[in-house]
Amino acid sequence: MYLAELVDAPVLQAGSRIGHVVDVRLFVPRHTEGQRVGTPEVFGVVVCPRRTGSFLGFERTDARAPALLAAFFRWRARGSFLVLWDDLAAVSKDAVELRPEAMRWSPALA
Amino acid sequence: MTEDLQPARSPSGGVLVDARLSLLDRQMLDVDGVTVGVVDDLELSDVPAVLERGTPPPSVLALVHGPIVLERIFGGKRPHGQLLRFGWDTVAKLGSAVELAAPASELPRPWLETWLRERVIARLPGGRHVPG
Amino acid sequence: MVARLLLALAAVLALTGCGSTEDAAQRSVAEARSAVIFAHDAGRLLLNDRASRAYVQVVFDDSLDQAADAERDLQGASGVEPQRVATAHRVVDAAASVLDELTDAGVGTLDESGLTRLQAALRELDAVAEELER
Amino acid sequence: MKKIFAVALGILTAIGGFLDIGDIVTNAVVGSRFGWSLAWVVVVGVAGICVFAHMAGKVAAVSGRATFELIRERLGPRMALANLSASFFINLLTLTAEVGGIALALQLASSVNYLLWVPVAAFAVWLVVWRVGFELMENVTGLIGLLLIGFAVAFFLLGPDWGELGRQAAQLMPTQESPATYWFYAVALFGAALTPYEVFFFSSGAVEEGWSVKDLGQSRLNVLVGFPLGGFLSLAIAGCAALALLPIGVEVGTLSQVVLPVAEAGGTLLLVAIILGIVAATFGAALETTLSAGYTLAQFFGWTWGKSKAPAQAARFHTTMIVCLVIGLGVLATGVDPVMVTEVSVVFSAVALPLTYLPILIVANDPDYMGEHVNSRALNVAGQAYFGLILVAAVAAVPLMIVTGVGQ
Repeated sequence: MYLAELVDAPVLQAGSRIGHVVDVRLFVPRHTEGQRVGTPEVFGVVVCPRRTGSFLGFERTDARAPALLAAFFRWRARGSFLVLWDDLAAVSKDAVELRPEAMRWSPALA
Repeated sequence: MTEDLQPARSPSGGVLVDARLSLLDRQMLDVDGVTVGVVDDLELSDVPAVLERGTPPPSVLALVHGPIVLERIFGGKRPHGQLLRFGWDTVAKLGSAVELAAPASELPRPWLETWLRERVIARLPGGRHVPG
Repeated sequence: MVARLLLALAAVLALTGCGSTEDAAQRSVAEARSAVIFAHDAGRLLLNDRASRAYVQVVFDDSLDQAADAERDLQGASGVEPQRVATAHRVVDAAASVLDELTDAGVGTLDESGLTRLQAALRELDAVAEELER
Repeated sequence: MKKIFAVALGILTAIGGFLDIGDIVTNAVVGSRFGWSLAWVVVVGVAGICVFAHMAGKVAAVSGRATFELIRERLGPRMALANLSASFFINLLTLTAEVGGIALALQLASSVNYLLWVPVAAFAVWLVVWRVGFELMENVTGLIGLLLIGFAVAFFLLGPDWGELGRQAAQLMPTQESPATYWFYAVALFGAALTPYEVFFFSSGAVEEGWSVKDLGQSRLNVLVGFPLGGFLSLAIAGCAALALLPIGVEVGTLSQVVLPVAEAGGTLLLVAIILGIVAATFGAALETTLSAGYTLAQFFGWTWGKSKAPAQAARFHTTMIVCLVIGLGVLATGVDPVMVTEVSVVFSAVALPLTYLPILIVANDPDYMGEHVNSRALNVAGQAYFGLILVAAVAAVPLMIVTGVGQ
């Protein structure tokens, strides 16, 4: 499977489309023997109700400058949320489906 | 805004990285800082189409570089032929670019670079001369 | 959305009247006049040893091209009284032939008489320009 | 020694980048038609390129990332490819104008037709990019380019009537020209001052020279020495045309007209110095635009790039530059007027600016890239103000060009 299949994929829940995958959050564990960076695994997907296209991540970082632009891009990506891997019901080439009871978390990166 | 949602608990002993924000489309540098490619895509381990609870998440097997970027933009079949795989074990550091642990000579090199080097550039006088 | 914006902007700008009041005959005379003055001033510098011969030769070549452009603009002048075109034609051709002769001879042979002929052509162009103004 | 070379980078970027054929011609055309009533645009443009180049240089020094790498990282491949196609086409247009500029300047010196000089110029540019070291290339074209100070000498020798020029500068809109033409040349001047290739070259040059955080002071000095110097000379060029050409009704359309005031003011010696200065400035700019063609493609597709490497180590980078020079050569061989190509290239520069400027402004504020060297509040205020201005210029550029028939 390739990451490109997930990015920008439509997100379905209970049969209706609720947004698009704007990013895929990876968890990078401590590295093991023979590698310098741990093998990342999918931690969850960040979903946004609109397809915001170009990706600046203002809504997930505490970056507040440059003020006007940051505010604009945060507004554009309003309503984004994080869904953990375990809450995904199905992943196919053309859509990602969430479990009906999927929990929605804040997209902010710690 | 995200004020009403709780922040998810991030597992200990590691760090959270957003693939598209911090990994995809980043430059790949060899151990000497020479650009060897761009992260055009990530190869993930496969998972079943239908996910039961507790199915282990896919992990990143390799960074992928090649004329895939045009395919990502205009859609269409993936040209497997020219895809270059950089196994995750060669990754040395995730910074503003992805630093790899091997020199360019030991890493995959797109055929066009090799073809142009051998057929055209190296043949021109001074082709191997370092300017200045 | 952007396309609509561009069209609106273009329309507004068009309304602000960007067409100049001069007609093709006047523009052609003005262009010929500019070519003659340019060549004359450069020729004066050459005779006063204040410009290199290579440079002044290029100036005469450029001026000749500009005068030729002025002639071409006249041929294509539609919607202008034939009388005005004829008057303009006479002086623009005269100026172009002077420039042509001096350029072919090479600026090395340029002397005061050459400059005087350019000044004469200039006076004629100015006279016709005034006439077309009325 | 490194300090001197580093300042040379600033000077070259100013003379070669700021003062290229686009500036020399556009400022002379504007001076011969509007006098100094568009001087405010040059001042705004100079301040703009100072903000833009300083941010790009700082980002390159701190994060080691050149401009087009960031454009792809921040805008994603789709928007970045759109920007790449626009920037690459405009860079090719500018490259063609610069090589044409070299040939026109050599024609002034030799009266040999410029079309014979075009292949010589293109080959010389390739040879320098192929063999000559980065710093030597900068020093030679940068320092010879300083001869363009001759325009300032000519301007003062012509005895400017400061009252008249001051009145023109304050008058903003001259009556005899239509508003559309006036604003067309305002955008053209703004585009000439903020040509994207300057920033591609400046940031990639910073990476090539291995700048780091300790070079930040140097980067600021380069920008504050280099670009205002270029801006001052632009005003001198416009001033010369206003004093010597405007009164006699000669509207600039050729390079020979641009330098007439210099001959009138200082005679043959100053004329020769200026012609040599123009050759150096257009040669420097031709080098920058050729390298920028290579930098932009290489940084988007992730090729190995770098002028300080052996060409064989960056085969696609060098092949791109060779192909671009051949294309430029081919376009000029059709006999198209290089001055017209120049005027069109500066207007299109204004169109491509927003998508080149935005990623730099954003990354300059991103702690991941910049650590604690993120933009100060003041720089952000200026940065966002200019982004607004650049957007307006980009939107207005093409309609103005159509309505005024490229400023006729």
